[in-house]
Amino acid sequence: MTARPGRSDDARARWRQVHETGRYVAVLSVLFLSSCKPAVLDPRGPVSLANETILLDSLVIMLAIVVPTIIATLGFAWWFRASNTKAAYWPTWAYSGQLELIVWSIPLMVIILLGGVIWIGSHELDPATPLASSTRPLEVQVVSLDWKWLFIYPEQHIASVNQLVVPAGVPIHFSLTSASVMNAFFIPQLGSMIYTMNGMTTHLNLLADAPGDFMGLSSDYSGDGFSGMHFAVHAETAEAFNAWVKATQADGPSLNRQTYPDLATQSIDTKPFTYRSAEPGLFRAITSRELPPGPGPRSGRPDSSVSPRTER
Amino acid sequence: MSATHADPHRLGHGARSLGGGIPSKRIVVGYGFWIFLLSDIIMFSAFFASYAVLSNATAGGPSGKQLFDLTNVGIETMCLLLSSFTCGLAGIGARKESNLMFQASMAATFVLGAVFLALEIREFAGLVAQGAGPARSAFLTAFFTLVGCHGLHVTAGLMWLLTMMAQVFAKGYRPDILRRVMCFSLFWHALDIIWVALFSVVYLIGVSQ
Amino acid sequence: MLGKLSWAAVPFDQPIPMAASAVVACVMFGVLAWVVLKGHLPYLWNEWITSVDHKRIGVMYCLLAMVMLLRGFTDAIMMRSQQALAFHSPGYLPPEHYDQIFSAHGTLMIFFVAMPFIIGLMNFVVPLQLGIRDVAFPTLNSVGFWLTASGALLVNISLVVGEFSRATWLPYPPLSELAYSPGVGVDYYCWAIQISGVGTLLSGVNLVTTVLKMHAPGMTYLRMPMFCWTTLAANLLIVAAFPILTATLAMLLLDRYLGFHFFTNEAGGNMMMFVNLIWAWGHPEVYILILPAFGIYSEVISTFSGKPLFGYRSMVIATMAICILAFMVWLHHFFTMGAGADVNAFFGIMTTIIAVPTGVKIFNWLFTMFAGRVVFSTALLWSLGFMVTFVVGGMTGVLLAVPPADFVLHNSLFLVAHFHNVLIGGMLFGCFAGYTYWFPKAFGFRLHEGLGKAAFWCWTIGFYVAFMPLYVLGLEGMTRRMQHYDVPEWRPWVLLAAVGAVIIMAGIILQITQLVVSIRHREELRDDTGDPWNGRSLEWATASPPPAFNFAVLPTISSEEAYWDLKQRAIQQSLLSPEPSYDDVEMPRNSPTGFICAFFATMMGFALIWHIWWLVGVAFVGAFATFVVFAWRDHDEYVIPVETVARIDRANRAARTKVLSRMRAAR
Amino acid sequence: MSDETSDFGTSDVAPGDEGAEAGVGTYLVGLGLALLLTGVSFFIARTHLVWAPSIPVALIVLAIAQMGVHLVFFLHITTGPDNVNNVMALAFGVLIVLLLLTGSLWIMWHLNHNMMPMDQLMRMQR
Ligand code: HEA
Ligand code: HEA
Ligand code: CUA
Ligand SMILES: [Cu+2]
Repeated sequence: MTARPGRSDDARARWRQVHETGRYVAVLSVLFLSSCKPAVLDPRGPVSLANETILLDSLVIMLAIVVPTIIATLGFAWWFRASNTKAAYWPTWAYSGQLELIVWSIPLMVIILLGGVIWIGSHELDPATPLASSTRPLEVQVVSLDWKWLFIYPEQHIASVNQLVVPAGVPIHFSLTSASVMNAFFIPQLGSMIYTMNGMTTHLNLLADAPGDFMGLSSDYSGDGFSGMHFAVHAETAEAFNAWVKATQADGPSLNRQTYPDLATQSIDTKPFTYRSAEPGLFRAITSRELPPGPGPRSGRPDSSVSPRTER
Repeated sequence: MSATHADPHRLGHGARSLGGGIPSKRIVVGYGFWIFLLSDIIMFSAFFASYAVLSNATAGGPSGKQLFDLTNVGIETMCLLLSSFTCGLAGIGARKESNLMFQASMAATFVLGAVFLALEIREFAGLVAQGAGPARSAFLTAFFTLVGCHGLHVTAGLMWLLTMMAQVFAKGYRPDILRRVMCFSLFWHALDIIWVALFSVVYLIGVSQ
Repeated sequence: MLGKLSWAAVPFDQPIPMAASAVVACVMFGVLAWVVLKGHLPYLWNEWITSVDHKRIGVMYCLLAMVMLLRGFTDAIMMRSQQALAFHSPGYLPPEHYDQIFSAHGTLMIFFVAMPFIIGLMNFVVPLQLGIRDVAFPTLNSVGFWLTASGALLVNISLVVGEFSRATWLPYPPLSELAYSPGVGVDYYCWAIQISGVGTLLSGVNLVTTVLKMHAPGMTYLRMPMFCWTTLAANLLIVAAFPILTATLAMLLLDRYLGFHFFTNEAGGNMMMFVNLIWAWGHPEVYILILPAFGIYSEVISTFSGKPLFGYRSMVIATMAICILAFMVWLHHFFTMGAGADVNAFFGIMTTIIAVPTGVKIFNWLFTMFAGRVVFSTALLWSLGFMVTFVVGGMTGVLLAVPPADFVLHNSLFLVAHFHNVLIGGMLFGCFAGYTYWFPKAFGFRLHEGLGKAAFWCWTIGFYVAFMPLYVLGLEGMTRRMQHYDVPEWRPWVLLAAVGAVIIMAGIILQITQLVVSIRHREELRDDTGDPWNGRSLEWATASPPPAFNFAVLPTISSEEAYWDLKQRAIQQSLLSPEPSYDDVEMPRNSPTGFICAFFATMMGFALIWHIWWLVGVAFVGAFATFVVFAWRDHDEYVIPVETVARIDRANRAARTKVLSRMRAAR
Repeated sequence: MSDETSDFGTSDVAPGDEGAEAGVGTYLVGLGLALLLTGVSFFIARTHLVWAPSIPVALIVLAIAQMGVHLVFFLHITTGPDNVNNVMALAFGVLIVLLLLTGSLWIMWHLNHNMMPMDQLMRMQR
């Protein structure tokens, strides 16, 4: 069976098959739409927790100086209003060495502090740095397509579209690329995003602390289908994950060099589905451009060179 | 023409200089053009940066080492260097209001510039004929754009040069025309400076790698 | 014959753009008919279109900005309403339309609202503040303006003929490459920006030269008003940054037109280079926008506090520091591309360093108000609104400069909130402050204060209601440029933001009312003193509106606050300085060069967009011919006879004597 | 920059204005130096006498030297007091060019390095 993601009936049919074979998956996938809680301030993994902590710390450091500045602005303006005869008036006062010194050094101090946070934070949280863990990371290869996400599990030889299932507590190493235009891979509750680009591989390491459902999305605008480029993330217990792998391997279409071009054509709001098998080396063939980049807008519509409006 | 033309606003130059105030129009125009040239050089630096980044992206196509002919580049360089010299002479001629010196030096500058351009066009045509045109690889794209942009500047310079010869011929050494001659020679020398960077970074480093 | 152009290019099937453009066309036609029928055409042509007077050009820049603001706002309100509707629903704007709208909104707001507004104010004010008669290159100035207008025209033509870019206000490849954007939208974008970019560069060269080389006698660098310094810094940035934009877009155009491979997916192209180069322009660009606004606040706060600017030298140093630092931070726009920890950390730290000179400025404004007599005029209200709002926007900017935080906030609505926070609460408020502050100088009467204050409150409250929710949405993980969404938690905030946009609209309506009311009541609001605010710098020394030559005799400056000083001396001696000996004044003659150049530039741009090659040739030859004709002109000055000069200046002196006696009486 | 003396004005020269003494001689000296430096550059690029990895560095140094020669002898940009404004503008331009070039190359080098497809990366690490 060829994957034709553009036709959501097909996809939905396949999806139903998966549904029947994997109980865990089914339960969770029902939550797909309703359980999107992508909040950055609701971290569910070490990376997002660190992101959030740094974010809030920096915010507090800066608020300590910004809030007094705002109060002073309003206070000075009010107290020294022209009608207030009690206020002092020094019509030529325009310089004070001590004040100048303070004025330069206060922000400087804040910035030195923040600079330290930035230096350490950038190094600790570089997306390409593996997470410290005794567990061997799970490899996932991510391909952004027009306009959907493909996840290849090279060790499990399976793949899924717009749906990412991972074991909780296990570090995940993502290698990411794009089959056409730039996108960004982002799961707000798990942390750091990273760009995906054709012909290049970026790396990202994430971990989900506990089982749960998250929303993933593209956060770099990529064209007309961009708003539909979100995916469900399911973090499972190890057993549930293995069960899902088994179930997936049992059924569904297979992804290989023949079926891939079909997947790479443009489609909007693609429903999630899985591939029973994924040809080894496919990811490398995409990054090395051995498989040509996605074709972009289909031609052949009336005068598409003039104004390629999407058909409704 | 009288001094009023050198100082049309009559803003403090010469007799009414009030210590500071507004410099002569010659200085203002020269400075403005100088700023423009700096911006032009910054534009070139963006093309240089792209070239440097893409110089290895030959996409399986030919590299600079295989394509560049240093003899040709050497002759081109000679042309431009000499034309900078003759352009300087033209400036001196204009200052001396010597028609012979000005027009002859300008003509020489034109010929040298035209030879440079012809050589460059020949080189480009040869590359395209070899199948090494700008659409072949990102490296060639960047190469053609960088060198071609300089070539376009030379072309514009030659057109300007002819206009200046005609203006001096028709109107003589009026202050406003002398200002334009000055700007032209700044432009021409700047092109030479860019060419120095070009032959060093593109051709010489390209061949020696 | 017509390249890609055909009837299919006109979106008859799309009611919204058709209706919008029909309205615009009717308005334009109506105005044109009115002008011609009433016989105003010669006046317009002689006094405005061909004018090379920096004051006229400045006013036209501001006018262009305000008209484009209305267009940009229409886009904004459409986006806000679309997002308000598009929960679990496609809303009323299909993606390909929505995508054009936010691309057009960003493009218009930055290039055709913000840039012309600040360039217009700089053009109008700087020669007056420096005590000179015009900018260094008056004709070039006119060319610069008309090229900007040409770019704006092209963007608006795209509404009716063809389509606009759907690749955002900074068209990242490969999305903007031919393979993924085969239509003419990206071409419209590129040529509009290329043409207006040349105009901007010309005015940058012009103003740098003016500030560095042309001053009234005695006006040394360290006696220049703050606004001149920020103008210098902003224009240095223009001169240094815009060539990068030109080069980058040229590369994209070569990819699109000639099959080059700078940024394509094929043949070794590298799209990261585009991102790198465009931000090497893009970051300096935001300081081009904010620095002149900083200058305006400096003037306004000092005038309405009745005190000199506090820490003038510190302010100069801070301005120039920002000017240099602006070129050392651009990577903060793509921390998430994966350049690695060292690069990210370096650029993150460089970015935060900019908070130091900016903070110094804020604190110095604070101390300018300290022990002053603060008059709450509309212009000062805008400045106060700025100080409060901008520190919030600046703070969130610094937060985005912390890479680990940016990893979760990049491209989110938090970012959108940040930049509207600094653009509206910084740049736009500054422009409005400058508009109210210098309006009487330009037209001889003040703007209505009550309506101005009402507009200020609507804008400020509307701003907070419209954009604070976006910070929350960003923290809830909502990304920018979403045509629809289905996360229920986002909904309330999105609705609130729409309400905010409506409040802002009330502010805009009040501003338009203010303008109309002020014009109708101009006699009551008339300022015949030339110095309505008790100003401190030289622009207030001349009449309002200033005569074509600005100053009958160039003033001689001997202190930091040129006009204040003159005024104090005059009050002490209770008389003006003796009448100077007048002389003929030579001024540059009007020239249609700018208008004609822009005409051909628009033609060339349009022909290039639609691949009408013969027309490209025609337009090119036309433009070249214009230049040669201009170069062949023999007389580009005219003389204002000494009698006229003397008459005008005596009137001004009479007005000033009146003020003087009024001030002495008040003491 | 001081308040007392005017730091601009009629004492300036326009960029490209030669000093009083400049004439054909200056241009000849400039031409000679430029030819010499060009010759050395072309020689180095083709010879095997120089340690190969240092060739690009040498070429860049020579190019910078030659640009300096052009600036001084052809464009008459000197450090004289009347040239301050011209030199300042030049310095600003050069600073921006350097920032743009080094910044872009540094960034792009890291990006390219981090983003090489897996197999290339593996090859590099071996
Ligand atoms: C006028 C425009 C303007 C201005 C002035 C600024 C000012 C700043 N900006 Fe902003 N910015 C934009 C317009 C502007 N920005 C735009 C348009 C974008 C997005 C483009 C796009 O993607 O489409 C953007 C995006 C943007 C990003 C990219 C985020 C991303 O894409 O993920 C970053 C990250 O570092 C950033 C940072 C800053 C900083 C640190 C400042 C600083 O200059 C702010 C300094 C000011 C203060 C800090 C406040 C006052 C200071 C004090 C009271 C002193 C004490 C305070 C401290 C010590 C903290 N900006
Ligand atoms: C100067 C810049 C500027 C300004 C002023 C604004 C103003 C506004 N913007 Fe803008 N915006 C951008 C620059 C700006 N924007 C940019 C660069 C983008 C990114 C584009 C992209 O994604 O590629 C963007 C994107 C953007 C988005 C897209 C967010 C997304 O990606 O999902 C939205 C959504 O609502 C939005 C809303 C608004 C609103 C409601 C206003 C309101 O504040 C509207 C304000 C109204 C006016 C400014 C009107 C005018 C005033 C007058 C007409 C007065 C005239 C008369 C007299 C004075 C007499 N903006
Ligand atoms: Cu969910 Cu579209
Ligand atoms: Cu920035």
